Amino acid sequence: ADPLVKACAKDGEFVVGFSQANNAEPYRQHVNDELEAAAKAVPQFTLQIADGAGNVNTQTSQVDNFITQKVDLLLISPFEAAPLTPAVKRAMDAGIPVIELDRKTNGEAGKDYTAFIGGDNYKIALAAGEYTSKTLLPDGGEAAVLEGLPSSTPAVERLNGFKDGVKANSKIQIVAEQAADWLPDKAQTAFAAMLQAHPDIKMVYASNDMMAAGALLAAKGAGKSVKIIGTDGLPGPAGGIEAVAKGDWSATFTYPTGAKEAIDMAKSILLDCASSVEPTVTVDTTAITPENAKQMMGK
Amino acid sequence: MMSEQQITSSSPIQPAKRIDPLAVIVRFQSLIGLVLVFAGGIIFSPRRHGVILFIQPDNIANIVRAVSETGIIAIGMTFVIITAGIDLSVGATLGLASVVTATLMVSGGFGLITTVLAVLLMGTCFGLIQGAISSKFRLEAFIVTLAGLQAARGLALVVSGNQYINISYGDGPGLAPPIFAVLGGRLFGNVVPVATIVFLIFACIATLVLNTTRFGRYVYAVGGNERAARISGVPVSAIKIAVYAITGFASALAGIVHAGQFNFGSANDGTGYELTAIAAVVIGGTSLFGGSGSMVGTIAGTIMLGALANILQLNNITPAMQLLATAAIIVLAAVLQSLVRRREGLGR
Amino acid sequence: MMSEQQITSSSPIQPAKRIDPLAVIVRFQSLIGLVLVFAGGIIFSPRRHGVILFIQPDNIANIVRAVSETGIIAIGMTFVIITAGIDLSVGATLGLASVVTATLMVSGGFGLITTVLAVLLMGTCFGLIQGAISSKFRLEAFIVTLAGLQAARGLALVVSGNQYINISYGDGPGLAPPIFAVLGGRLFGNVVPVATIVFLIFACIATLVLNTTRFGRYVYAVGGNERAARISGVPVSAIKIAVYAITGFASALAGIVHAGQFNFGSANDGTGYELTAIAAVVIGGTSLFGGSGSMVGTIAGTIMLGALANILQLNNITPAMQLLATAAIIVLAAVLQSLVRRREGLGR
Amino acid sequence: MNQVVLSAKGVTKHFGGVQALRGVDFDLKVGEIHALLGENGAGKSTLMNLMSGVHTPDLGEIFIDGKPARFHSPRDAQAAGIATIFQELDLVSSLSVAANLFLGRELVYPHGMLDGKAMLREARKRLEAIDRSIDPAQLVGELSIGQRQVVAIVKALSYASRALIMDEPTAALTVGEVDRLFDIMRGLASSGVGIVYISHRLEEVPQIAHRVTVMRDGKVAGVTEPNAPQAQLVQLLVGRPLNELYPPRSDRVGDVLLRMRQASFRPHRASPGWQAPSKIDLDVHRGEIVGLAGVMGAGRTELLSALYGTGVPGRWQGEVTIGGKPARLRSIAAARRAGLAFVTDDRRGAGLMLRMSVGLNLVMSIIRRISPNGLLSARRQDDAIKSSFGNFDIRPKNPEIAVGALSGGNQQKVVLAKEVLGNPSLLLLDEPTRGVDVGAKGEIYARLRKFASHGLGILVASSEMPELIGLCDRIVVLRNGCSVAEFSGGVSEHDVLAAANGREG
Ligand SMILES: Nc1ncnc2c1ncn2[C@@H]1O[C@H](COP(=O)(O)OP(=O)(O)OP(=O)(O)O)[C@@H](O)[C@H]1O
Ligand SMILES: Nc1ncnc2c1ncn2[C@@H]1O[C@H](COP(=O)(O)OP(=O)(O)OP(=O)(O)O)[C@@H](O)[C@H]1O
Ligand SMILES: [Mg+2]
Ligand SMILES: [Mg+2]
Repeated sequence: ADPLVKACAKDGEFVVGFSQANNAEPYRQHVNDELEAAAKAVPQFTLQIADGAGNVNTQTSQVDNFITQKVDLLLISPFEAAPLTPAVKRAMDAGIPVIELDRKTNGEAGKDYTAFIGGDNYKIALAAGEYTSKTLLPDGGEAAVLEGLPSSTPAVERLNGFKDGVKANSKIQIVAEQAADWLPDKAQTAFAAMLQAHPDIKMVYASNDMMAAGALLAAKGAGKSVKIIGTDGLPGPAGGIEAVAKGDWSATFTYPTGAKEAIDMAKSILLDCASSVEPTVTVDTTAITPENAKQMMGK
Repeated sequence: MMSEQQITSSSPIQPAKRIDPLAVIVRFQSLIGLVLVFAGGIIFSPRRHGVILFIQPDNIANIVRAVSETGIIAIGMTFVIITAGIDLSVGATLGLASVVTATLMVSGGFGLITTVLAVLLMGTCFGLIQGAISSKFRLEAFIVTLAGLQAARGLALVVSGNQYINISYGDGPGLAPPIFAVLGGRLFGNVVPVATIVFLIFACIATLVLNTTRFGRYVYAVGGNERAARISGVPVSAIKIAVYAITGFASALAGIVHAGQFNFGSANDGTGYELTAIAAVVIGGTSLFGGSGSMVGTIAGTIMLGALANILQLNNITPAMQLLATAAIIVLAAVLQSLVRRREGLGR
Repeated sequence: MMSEQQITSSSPIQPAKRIDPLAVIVRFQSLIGLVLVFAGGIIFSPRRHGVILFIQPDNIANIVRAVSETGIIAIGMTFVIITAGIDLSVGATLGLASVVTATLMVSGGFGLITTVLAVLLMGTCFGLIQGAISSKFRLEAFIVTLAGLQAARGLALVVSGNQYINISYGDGPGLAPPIFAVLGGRLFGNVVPVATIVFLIFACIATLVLNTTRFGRYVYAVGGNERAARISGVPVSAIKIAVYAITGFASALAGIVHAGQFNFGSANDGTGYELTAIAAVVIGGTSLFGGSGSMVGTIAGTIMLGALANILQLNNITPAMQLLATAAIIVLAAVLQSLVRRREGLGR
Repeated sequence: MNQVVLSAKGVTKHFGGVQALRGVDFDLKVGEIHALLGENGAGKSTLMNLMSGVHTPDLGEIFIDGKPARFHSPRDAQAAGIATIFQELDLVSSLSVAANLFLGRELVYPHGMLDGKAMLREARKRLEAIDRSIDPAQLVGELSIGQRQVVAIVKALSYASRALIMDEPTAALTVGEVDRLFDIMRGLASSGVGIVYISHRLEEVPQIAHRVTVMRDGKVAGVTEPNAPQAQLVQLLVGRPLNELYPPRSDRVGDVLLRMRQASFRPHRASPGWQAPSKIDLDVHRGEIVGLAGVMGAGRTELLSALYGTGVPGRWQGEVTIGGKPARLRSIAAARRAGLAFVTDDRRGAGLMLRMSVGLNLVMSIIRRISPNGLLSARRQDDAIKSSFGNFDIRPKNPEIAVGALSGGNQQKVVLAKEVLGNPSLLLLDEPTRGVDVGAKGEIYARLRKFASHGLGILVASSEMPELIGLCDRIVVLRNGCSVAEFSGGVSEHDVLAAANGREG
């Protein structure tokens, strides 16, 4: 079979474009960092990152610009799936292979886009819910949820996943549910109000690490100790892994970036002249708990 | 004494008409920023096999496609700003319109024409209500439309049931008429985006309305001096309400284009479009204090902002540098325009 | 004729001073919205064992803490808006200040006082530059500060190297002075948030400056009638530049408070704060057309918006309904204030 | 008395294409009241703007006490002891009277805070010299135009140490205030302050001035004695002899157009300072010009604005008929439908769109007419603009320039021309010739008379007594909002004044 990219060569020079959904979110910054690190290890690659600024229109025009520039391979983390589908199709039509991270556009992997690498929002939230019902609150009690930006895909999927996960334990009651738009300051304000209205809240599920950090501040402000679960498992001193290690939170569930896998796939397409690649690569979540947090910190 | 008198009477006060190159520039001052950005674009454009990427038809098409939604909104906004008003609800109304479009076609089984008409009507009414509240109770438009922003997002969440709605095409229940997808397509040799055509047609109509109709003249009058307009018999309240109905209409139109381009409706779409649209209007030379401005300027401002973003990205500038460069160029363009304006003594 | 003359001389044209209950309301009209929201809060508050949660000291503390950053910014913004200006760069400046604060303390090894002073100076200069550009080239403040917004975010990205910077406390390299964490704490029996205290102190100083100093008077004059101010010898340009320096200072102060509360600095923090701050100012009765307004109104507007969000959250209202309710209440409060204003014939 | 305090040598100034001053020499001596006369647009205000630091000359120089002075702002001029009353009454309407009086020179406590009490006290004291009806705590925005003029005067008086420039200070004042103002000016002059006095009321000149300079077309046309015959002054001013200022009265008067009998206006709510019209008896016939006389605050403005629907909201009681039918004057739209048009006395606040062009301002009240079927007709618009320029001699003859750049008198002509264009049947005029020069006044009077002879009724409020007496067929005197007397045209000034002040004639 023909290689996916005709100009492939071991010693070629390749421009890899990455269309990021929104640089303003710490998780996405983490994705960028990992991609840059992985790309740096491949001297043939030049990685270009464009910020979609959380706007499907902006992101679409950036994909168009990458097509104009004739990048050799496109990585994309779509802000929303359906809206970026036509742009991805245009790239494919222009002969540019597209590897999608985090979120799939519509269509068939291997045909409408080259491959998908990523986690599953619903599943990691489900895991958090199950962890809550089995390990955190086996005896039940009041729980609260801090949702991301309402009606955005990850917010919806993580909310549903967590709710389904805690269904396993009928003694757990979700007494409050507020949207904090992924932001720590909004989370702090919202969770402070929740604690006022429901002083018996035993745990809070935050749909990302930033909101979990805000929830912790609110709990401290109210002088309460509440079990907190974050999501994303960001590294570094302000991230979830360290917060769990310090004992501030009960757990966080990593949302793998798939960066390393993506660059490896790009290598096999551009350098090794692969004629096909694995169309769907799912990367699993890791539960960061007090047991493994310290050892995960180094990674 | 006598001689002075004679000199005087032979030189009427009317200024001599000089042919002045500056006058030409002034006439087109709202285009200066655009011309500069395009000149810069050509100079700094990356080249591939000697071809200047920036001015490739494809790339120009990308630029005008990217700005078509905010452009449509900016055109509506121009009317509002000329009356010395402001409308912050436009982005949220776009989101609401995209959600309603998707819902009507997918869940409601509405046809193309009924959907489009219903959504445009809804947007117009939404704007109209804001205008009426602001005019009736004499509230600052800023506050009323800020509340309108929240109301539109709230309504969109209610309509969509807190979900985003995908639009699939086909014949049957739950599917939208395939012709709607044309909004995401390109015509004339697959070059000219349909969204851009909608934008340009709307721009032409709006330019005509503003420049050649009674209504357009009233809009300027209300912004020029509301009290004077009222004394001269201008129906001030009606005009003020009408301009918000126009932004509502424009936002709904942009929302339909959005839904068609992206096959999608979401309550969060259009976030921040209000600032982009207002920026385009102001960069185009329309004063936030009302009474002056032009539609051509707005169109130029819109495209200028799009071209600027494009050239920066083509050159793979880092996000930080893109922000800094955008800031610098916007100020530069504004300064140049203002210098030209001032030389002619037309300064505010 | 004769009798009429006597009547005339005994009734001077000067209006009789009546004691009017309405006059009292008018005097405090900027507080009406706040009082209404609090009344509503008490009525709709959830109760627990008969205790009204809304007015618990803890809850009030939560409200005022939540608004302290936007409140500080709104106070600065009040000066700008009274001069008929606007500053869109405040949220971005907050982000920049939080990043610089974190960087100086963590990477730069700066002490508390030097850091605070350096960041405040930076914010002030940033505002000052924007004011100077806008004043010197006679550009609309909207455009200059929109560019400023982008520039501040760009700078913050450069300073932070695209990362968010965590602040850890302790003694040694890479650690910030522990006392800085006090900004996230509470005093007086662990009730009153330190951030709120900063807000209130700043509010008091600003109120005094605006109401009792020559500078404050000039701010009103510049916004009320720039020409009149200029020919009366008011240093108009200096005042215009100064008010942007004040918003820059206020945003930097808010950024320091932000960094202290959240123990990190990020370039994206403060996104959208400009709209919240402007809304607080306008709800507080300051006109965007300049010349009138009050600091007390701004403070009331700020707390009102916070209390409104709080009561909705206490009742666990869905996001959609929160948006709709916020919109309705903001309009309602504005309408009531305007009715009171109009009854006294002060309407514009 | 021969020492020169303030002078200009060879000053030239142009704005865009307009040459406002062409090499003007001017001097003001210590203790002198120097009248500066000239047609609208002659350059009087521009010359004063140079001497008070608002503008800088293109060429030439300003001298104080013979030493060259470089003013970069009005502040510099004020620091040199030169105070100015600007033609356009630039006050901050959102601030109180006291705050305006002390703007730029606030009284402060030793610790630097504003001393509001002292400013109020001091302001009241200074205001009382001219007009005790003004409360220093009131917002300037709530004052009438006449009262604003008083505030502007008082403000300048209080810091004129060397020279005082007065650009048409009496345009909105009635006789009483003018007399008090003249007394104050004489006092200042005798204490050594030089005063430049600009006015279009030629009859004031011999009363107050020591010397007269006449400007024309940006140059000095001549310097004369104040008691030169008026005809000679006029000749200098307009460059040609002027015959009779006032056109002959008409003898043919049509049916009654506006009829008011015991008509009172009831505002919906009390508005302090707003003199509600009450018990008005008044007729205006077709073809007739009726004047409204009264002292400041007598309620002339209120009567006109209540008829037109621009005053405070309220309704009329008693009999008000227009064209024989009971008038429904609920709104401006209703008034316009009944054939009314209104020329406001607040030309900058409510009359003009200052940043828009002269042409656009002119057609403002006939937008409907120049846009048959909704589309603007350039031809109709141009015709209308042309006819306005023909009727009112607006200068420069260029409809493209911003109306805010016109001289004060020319702005006034635009306001007037604009409302006349609408072909009303009853024209309500409030101070229609404020700031208009003699030559142009004569033409405006002639136009008004001509319009009247075509069947238009005109009701004109004016503070200029000679104007009322010379122009009007009848004069109705208002006092405290009531109509108290009526005279036919040509009555003596003394009789009208007596009625206005409530003294037996
Ligand atoms: N700021 C300005 N911009 C442009 N033109 C101006 C400006 N100020 C004055 N002019 C022009 O300069 C000329 C002189 O105006 P000026 O105001 O000095 O006249 P004036 O003698 O005071 O007239 P009036 O009696 O009507 O007040 C006029 O043609 C006027 O249009
Ligand atoms: N409290 C107020 N509220 C609203 N408008 C006011 C108020 N006070 C004064 N005015 C305005 O001031 C004008 C009335 O002016 P006023 O009668 O006091 O003085 P004038 O014009 O010098 O004399 P005259 O009344 O004889 O014309 C009106 O246009 C009126 O609208
Ligand atoms: Mg003048
Ligand atoms: Mg009057």
